[in-house]
Amino acid sequence: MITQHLPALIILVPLVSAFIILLLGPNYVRFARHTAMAASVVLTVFALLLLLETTQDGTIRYYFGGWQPPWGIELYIDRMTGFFLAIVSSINLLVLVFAAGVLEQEIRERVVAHYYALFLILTTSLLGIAASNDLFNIFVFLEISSVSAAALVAVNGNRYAMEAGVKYLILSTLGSGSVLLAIANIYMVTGYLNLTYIAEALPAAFAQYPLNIVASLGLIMVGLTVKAALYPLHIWLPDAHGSAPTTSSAVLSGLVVKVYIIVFIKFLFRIFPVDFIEIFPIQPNLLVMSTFGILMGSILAIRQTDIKKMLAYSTVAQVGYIFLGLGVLTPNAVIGSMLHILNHAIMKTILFLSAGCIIKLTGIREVNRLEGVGRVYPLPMAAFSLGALAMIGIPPLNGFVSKWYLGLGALDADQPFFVLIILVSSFLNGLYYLPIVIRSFFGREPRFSEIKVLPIGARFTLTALAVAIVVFGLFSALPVGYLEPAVEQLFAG
Amino acid sequence: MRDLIVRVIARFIIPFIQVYGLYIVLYGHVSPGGGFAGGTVMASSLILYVMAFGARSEKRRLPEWVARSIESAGAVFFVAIGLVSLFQGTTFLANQAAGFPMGIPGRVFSAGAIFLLTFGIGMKVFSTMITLFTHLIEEEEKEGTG
Amino acid sequence: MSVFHFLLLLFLVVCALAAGRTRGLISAVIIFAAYSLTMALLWQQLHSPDVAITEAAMGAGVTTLLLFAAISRTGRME
Amino acid sequence: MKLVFGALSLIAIGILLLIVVQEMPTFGSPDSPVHNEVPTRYLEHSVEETGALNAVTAIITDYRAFDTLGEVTVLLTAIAAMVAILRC
Amino acid sequence: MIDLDLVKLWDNAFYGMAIIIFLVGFWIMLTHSNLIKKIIGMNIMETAIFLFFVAIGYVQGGAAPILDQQGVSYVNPLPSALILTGIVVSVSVTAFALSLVVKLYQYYGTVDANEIAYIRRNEE
Repeated sequence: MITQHLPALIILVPLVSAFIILLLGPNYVRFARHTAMAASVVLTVFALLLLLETTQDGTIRYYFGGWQPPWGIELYIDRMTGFFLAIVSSINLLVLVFAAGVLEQEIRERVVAHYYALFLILTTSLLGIAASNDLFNIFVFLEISSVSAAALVAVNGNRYAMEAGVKYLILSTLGSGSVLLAIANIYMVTGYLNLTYIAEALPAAFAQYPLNIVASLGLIMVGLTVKAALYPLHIWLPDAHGSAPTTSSAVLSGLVVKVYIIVFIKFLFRIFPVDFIEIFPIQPNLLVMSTFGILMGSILAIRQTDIKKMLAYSTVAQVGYIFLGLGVLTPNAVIGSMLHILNHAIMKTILFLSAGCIIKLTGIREVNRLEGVGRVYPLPMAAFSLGALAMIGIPPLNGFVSKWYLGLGALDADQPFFVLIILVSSFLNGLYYLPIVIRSFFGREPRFSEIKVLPIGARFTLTALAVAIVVFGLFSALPVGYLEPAVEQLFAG
Repeated sequence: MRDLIVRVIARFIIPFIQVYGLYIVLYGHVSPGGGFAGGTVMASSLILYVMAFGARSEKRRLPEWVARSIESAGAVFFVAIGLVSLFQGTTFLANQAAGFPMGIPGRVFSAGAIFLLTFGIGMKVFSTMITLFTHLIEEEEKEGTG
Repeated sequence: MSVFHFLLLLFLVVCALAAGRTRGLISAVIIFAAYSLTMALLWQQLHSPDVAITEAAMGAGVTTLLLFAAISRTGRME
Repeated sequence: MKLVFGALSLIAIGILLLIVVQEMPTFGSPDSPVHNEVPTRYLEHSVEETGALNAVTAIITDYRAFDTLGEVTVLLTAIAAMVAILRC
Repeated sequence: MIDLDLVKLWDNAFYGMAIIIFLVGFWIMLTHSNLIKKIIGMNIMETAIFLFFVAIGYVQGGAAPILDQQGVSYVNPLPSALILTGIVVSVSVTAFALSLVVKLYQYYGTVDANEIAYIRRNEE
C-alpha cells in the first residue's frame, strides 16, 4: 500500500506533522522537535524510495481522488522531479538535525514550536511545487512557500528581519500575481490546467492566439525570476537571506530559490517545446540576465563586510549559473544546471550553517575580523573553508563538476564566451572567499573569554555535508549518470 | 466603541448572523456558499462581538486554546477524511470511490465526504478568521512563556 | 457585454485609482471595501454566486476589518 | 519625473496588453477553448459522481480537493506565521 | 501599425478592464511607500486577476452552476472553484503582511518604507 501512495505520502507526512505540532501549541517544544525530526527521516526514506522507483519505471503519476488528469489533480514525478525531491528532503533532514541544539539560542523560546511547523510547511510546499502537474496547484503551493518563507525570515525577531520579511513577502506576492495572470492566460487559450494536456493543446492555440502565449511567457518569466532572484530582480534576497535565522538562511538559499527554477524548467520543457522556445527571445534574455547576475553578484559580494550578506550575494551569482545553463540549452548545460542545483544546495547549506556557528561561537559577523578563528574552532571553520573551496571550483570538490558541465554545454553551443564568464566568476569567488579562509587559519590567534562547544547535532550536520561535498566531487558519475536520462527525458518532451 | 446601542443591537443580531453562517456552511453543496464563505460569516458575528464588548470578553466565550485546537483539528480532520480512502484502496481524497454514503442529491445530509469536508472547513475558517482579527487588533499579550 | 457591466467595470477602475490617490488610509480602506463589494456584484452578474458570496464575506468583510485593525495600531495618515 | 516616467511606461504596457486583449477569445462565447470536455463532465456528471448539486462545491471538495487542502494549509500557515511574528 | 478592433474590444471589455485594474494595483504597489497602501494595492491586483479568471468562465446566457434544472446551459464552474481558493489565499497573505506591518510599526514608529530605509541608513 505504501509504495503505491508514495507520491501523496511524501507531501502528507510533513504536512500532517506540522498540523499536529500546531495542534498541541507552543508549549511542547521538545515534542515539536522530535516530531519534525521523525517526519523528516520518514520523508527522506520515502524520497529515496521514489528516486529508486524513477530509475526503474521512469515516470510516476498519482491521481488525487481517482480522477483522471484533465478533471482532477495529478502528481507527476519524472527523473528530474525525483532528483529534486531527494535533495529537498535530505537537506531538510540535515538542517533540522542541525537546528536541534542551536535554534533555541537564536529565536525566542515560545516561537520554536511554530518555527518547526512553518519549516515543515515550507518543505511541504517545495515538494508540492516540484511534484505537482497542475498549474493552479503549483500556484497554491507557491503562495504557501512565500508565506512560510517570509515567516521564517521574520521570525528572527529583530527589526532588520521584519523589514526583510515584509519586502520578501510583497515582492514574492508580486511574482505569484504575475504567475497567476499567466496561468489565467494559458488556461484561457488552451482550456486545461494540467501540464501534459496544455502541451498537447498548445500548438493549436498558438496558431490562433499567438500574442496571448507570448504575454503569458513574459509574465511567467518576470514572476519566476523575481521569486528566484535573477540579477536585476534580486533586491529582496540579500536582506532576507542575510537577516534570517541560520537554519532559515540555509534552507532559503539552498532550496527555496531553486524550486522556482524547477518550475521554470517545467514550463520550458513540459509546456513549451524546445523548438518553440527558439521563436521567442527568451534564450538571449536569460543569457544576458544570468551573465550580469554572475558578475554583479560576485562583485557585490566582494564589497560586503557582513559574512551572511556576502553569502547571500553569492547566492545571486549562483542562481545566475543555473539560469545560464538553461539559457544555453544544450543537454550538457542543462545537466550542469541540475548538478548545480544539487551542488549549490549542499555548498550553500554548509556555508550558511558554518557561518551561523561561527557567529554564534565568536559573536563576530564582520568578514575581516575573523582572524585566527579557525585555530580556536577548527570544525566550523574547516567546513566553511571546504564549502568556500567547492564554491570557487577547486577540482576534486563538487562545485567544479557542475561548472565543468556548464562549460561543456557552452562549448557545445559554440559560445566559448560563457566559459570565460565562468572562469572570471570563479576568480571573483576566490577573491572574496580565500581571504577569509587564509585569515582564519593563518592569522593571529584571538583570545576569547570562553570557548563554547557546538552541540552534537550541529557537528554531525557539518560533517555530513562536508562528506557530501567530497563524495559528489569524487564520484560525480553518480548524479551525472542519473541526470543524463533525466535530461534526455526533458528534451524528448 | 462601548456604546449601549451598539451592544444591544449586537446582542440581538449576532445569533442571526451565526445561524445564517451555519446555513451557508451546511447547504454549501446544495446552494451557493460553502465552508469558506460560511465560516467567514460566522466569524464576522464574533468580530462584531469583539467590537461591541471588547476582546477580553470574547476571549471568555472562545478561549485561545479552543480556537487554536479547532484550526489545527480542522486541517487534521481534512487529511483524515482523505486518508480514509487510502484504506479503501483508492487514492487520497476520494469520495464516492472510498465508499462514503452518497444520499439523495439535494438533501442536506448527502454527498458523503463533501458534506464532512465543508463542515470541517467551515469550522476551521471560522476560528481562523476570528483569531486573525483578535491577534491583529490586540496589544502585546502578556502571558509569560505560554 | 452590457452597458451596466461596463459602468460597473469603470467604477472599479475609478475606485482602484482613488484608493491609490487618497492621502488618508481610512478613506483608502473604505474605497477598497466599495471596490470589493462592486467586484462581488460583478461576479454575481457573471453567474458565479459562490465567488460573489466569498468575496463579499472575505474581501469586503474580513480584509477591510483586518486593514482597519492594522491602521488602528499604526498611523492613520500616509 | 519618476511618476511621469512610471505612468508613461504603464500606459505603454497597457496599450500592449490591449492589443493582446483584442486577440483573446470572445468574452462569453460558448466556442472559446475553455468550454471543452472538462467543464462538460463537471456539469453533466457531478451530481451522480459526487452527490452535490452545486458544481463549484463538487469541484473544490471532490474533483480538486487537493487544492483545497493547500488552501487550508495557507490559512494555517498564515495564522501560525502571524502568531509567531506577533510573539517575537 | 496598431489597429484596434473596437467591437472586439467592447466585447472583451471584462478582460481589458481586469488588466487595467491589475496595472493600477501594480502601480499602487510600486509607487507608494506606505506599506498599508502597498497591501491595498496588492489586494486590488489580485482581485483584478480573479475578475479576469471568472470572466473566462462566463457563457452568454448561462445559468449559475447549481445543477437542479434540466436542459439549461451553465457557466463554467472551474474558474469559480479556482478563484474561491485564490480569494482565501489572498486574505491569508494580507493578514500575515499586516501583522508584519504592525510589528514594524512597533520597531520603527512608522509604516513608510522610505522612512524605514532612512532610519536604517542613519543607524549604519
